[in-house]
Amino acid sequence: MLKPVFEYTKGMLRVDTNFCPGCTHGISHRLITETLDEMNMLGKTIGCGPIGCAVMAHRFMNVDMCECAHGRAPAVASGVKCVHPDNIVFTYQGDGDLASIGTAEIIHAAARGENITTFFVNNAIYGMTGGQMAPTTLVGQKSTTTQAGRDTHQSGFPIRVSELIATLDGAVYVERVALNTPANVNKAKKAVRKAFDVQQKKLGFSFVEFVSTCPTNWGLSPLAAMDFLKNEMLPYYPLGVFRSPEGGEE
Amino acid sequence: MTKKMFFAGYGGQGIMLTGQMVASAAILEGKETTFFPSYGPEMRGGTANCTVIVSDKPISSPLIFESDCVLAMNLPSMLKFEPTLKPGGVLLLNKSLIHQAAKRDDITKYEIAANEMASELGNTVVANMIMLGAFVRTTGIVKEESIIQVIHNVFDQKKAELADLNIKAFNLWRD
Amino acid sequence: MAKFEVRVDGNVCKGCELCRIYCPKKILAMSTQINDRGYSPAEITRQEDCIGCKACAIMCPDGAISIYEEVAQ
Amino acid sequence: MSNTKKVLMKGNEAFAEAAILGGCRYYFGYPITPQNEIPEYMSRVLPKRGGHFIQAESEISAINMAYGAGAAGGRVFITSSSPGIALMQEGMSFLCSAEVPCVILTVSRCGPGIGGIQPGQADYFQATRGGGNGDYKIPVFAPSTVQEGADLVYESMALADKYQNPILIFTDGLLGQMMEPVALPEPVVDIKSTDIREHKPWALTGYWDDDKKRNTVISLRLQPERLEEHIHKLFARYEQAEKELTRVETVGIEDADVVLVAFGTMARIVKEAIDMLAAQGIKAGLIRPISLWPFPYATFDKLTDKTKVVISAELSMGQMIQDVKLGVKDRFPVKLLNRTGGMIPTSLEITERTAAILKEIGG
Repeated sequence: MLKPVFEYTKGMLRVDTNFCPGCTHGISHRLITETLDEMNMLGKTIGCGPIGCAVMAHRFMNVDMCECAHGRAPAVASGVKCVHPDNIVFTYQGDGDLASIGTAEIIHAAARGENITTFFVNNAIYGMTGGQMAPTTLVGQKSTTTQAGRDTHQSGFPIRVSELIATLDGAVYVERVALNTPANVNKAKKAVRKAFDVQQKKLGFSFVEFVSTCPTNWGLSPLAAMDFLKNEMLPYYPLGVFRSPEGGEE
Repeated sequence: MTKKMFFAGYGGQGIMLTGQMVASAAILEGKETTFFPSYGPEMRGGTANCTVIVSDKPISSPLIFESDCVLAMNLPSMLKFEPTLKPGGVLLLNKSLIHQAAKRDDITKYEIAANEMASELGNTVVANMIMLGAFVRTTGIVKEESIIQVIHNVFDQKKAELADLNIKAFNLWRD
Repeated sequence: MAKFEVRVDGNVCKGCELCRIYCPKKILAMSTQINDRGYSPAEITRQEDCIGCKACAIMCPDGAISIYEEVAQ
Repeated sequence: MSNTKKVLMKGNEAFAEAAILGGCRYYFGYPITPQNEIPEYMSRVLPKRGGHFIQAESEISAINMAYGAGAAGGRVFITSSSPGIALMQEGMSFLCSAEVPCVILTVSRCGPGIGGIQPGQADYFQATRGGGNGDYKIPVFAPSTVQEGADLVYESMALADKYQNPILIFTDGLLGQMMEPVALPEPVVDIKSTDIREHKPWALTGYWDDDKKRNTVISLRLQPERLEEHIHKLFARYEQAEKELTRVETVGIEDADVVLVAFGTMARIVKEAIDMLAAQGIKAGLIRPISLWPFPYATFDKLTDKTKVVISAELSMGQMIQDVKLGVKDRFPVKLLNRTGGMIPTSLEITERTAAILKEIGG
């Protein structure tokens, strides 16, 4: 007899995703919905999607979900949560969406201590629009709008969003995780669970940053993209817990 | 019958409340009324004014270019609104703060030392109520008992002692 | 010793090779065939060497992999 | 008629209270003059009535909170003033596209730019043409008294649900700041969050068990065929709105020498001017559009050949006049009588300028 060791979660709908081969959006999508399924909360969750590659998240994630205008998901989720305080409400946002056009919304949702969870996909580039510089693009990193590499004189510096959010007292749980190894993915899943637990306990705003890849717009193979993540991104975006309900950093 | 009036003074002299009380009294008497205040930055330490209309038929424009009555708590208010009075209109001046005579001689003028009278009651804040008493007794636009009722509504249970003070002030001036 | 069975849905796979890279036993390889979407999907070369660590499934972005263990009835 | 059942209320507070009585339980606001009494009132009152108030970080956030609460099935009311409405227009287009109801009220001031805070009507295009992108419409009601404003806000809470579309109430600083006697309507029956899906089967509530269908609220439609089909669906609804929501008040237009067209605040002053013109022997009529979109074009067909000129009276450089001309269909000359920048003409000024226009065209 065969006993399942791993089956794809029913939190994900079996439809073709629009993600490129090796794109880690597929992993972060799975972690969220698999966790919700394990918590038996799929039917009690409302997701707020971004603009960007994950705009169609509502087609893949098996929860009630809406699209949000660029960067506005934290405001939308705040509105949703007012109406359904006992549901899990989350936003799923990329770096352009969250850390550029939606900076005000994410900062203030966190500052208000909205009892929602934000998943932040940081792949240091605009994906859907074709590889332009994101607020998290590394210094020297090439993009279609920093073709010689990001020059701080012209384009300033990348933003460390988790650290920024962690300065706000309304944010009770902030962790940065990476999706580059099985061990890190397992840690990421624990972070997802913790964030939802914080929300269910009504403790306040929870935030998980996934350091992710964009093989296509980085111009790298999925494997080389994993190396770039480890060697270039993690030194600038260190992993760890920046704020937790237990207090202090880990 | 439609009566149009300006109430004006410094911010803090209770001018808006005075105007609202007249409008509220009009409602108690089953009349139509509108109250329109000046608003925005001019309210911060500047001159505040409001227009009040009381009528026995629906009121179209709440704005006034000529008035039946002006209640002026300070000099800038008198200078600004005296010219709007129709011939035969009523001008009520707070003599305590206006040391200049009104120019018009085709109107009825009342000079009231509202601040001094209020001081005698122990609280200059109620100068506006002394002026309101004068307004009601000289124009008859609303009834005295309506204003008394409105005062009780504004200063209810918790502020009942304030109601007494305001009524005392309201009753003070007699021609 | 436990026996595992790894299954790859060849039509869901986008051929990104992450499973192949992260498998500690290197039991996955890319097919020479092309699937309906135009990708060369992963396939199992040495099923018997699987240790059931799930690394391939954990890293698969597309939910193409499932793993089963043979247990006595 | 006795007014004793009425209470004296400031326009802004009456609009806020009417929204609550109409079922609003979610309000998201940002300070801007001259509508500040509304967020202040809501912050004070709404939580006591089982509702939620959030002071948003911007008007952009406010309308997106409205989108979230509306998509989740709540009854939502938001307010702002001209430059704030400009920021909300991205969201208005989005709400129309995603078919999410919401009542939006503007207490209009004067532009362009930061402009001034006195009453104005130069946002007529902003309201009726919209600054958001794409094919969408928003029904716009322009009350001219505090009572009418309260009634329209109250009714619009239900209309927004019925049309699954935002409704805009167009007021101005005068109406927002003034006080008038108001008779408030009866409160509607509150719908509990847990019962929302029975009333709004499309809403995001969580599907709870497998019996219920998963819901999504979306705006992106990349396939042109699907998007075109969706827009046609929206416009079928807008066609229905044109039939059901066109509202107008007329005064003496059948035998008028001159017909003035004015809405909101301006209409009140024009009404006084009409009485003054009558005293001079000039018969003036009024068309007061209550709905700015749909605009009451058909009302202009009732004008008789006795009319010599139609005057669009506006607190702007002339925006509604375009719709007036569409309604007049070249039957009469159309003139503009306006002030702008926060200046409001007196009824005397309107009387004199109307008489002058009549003289000029040889009436």
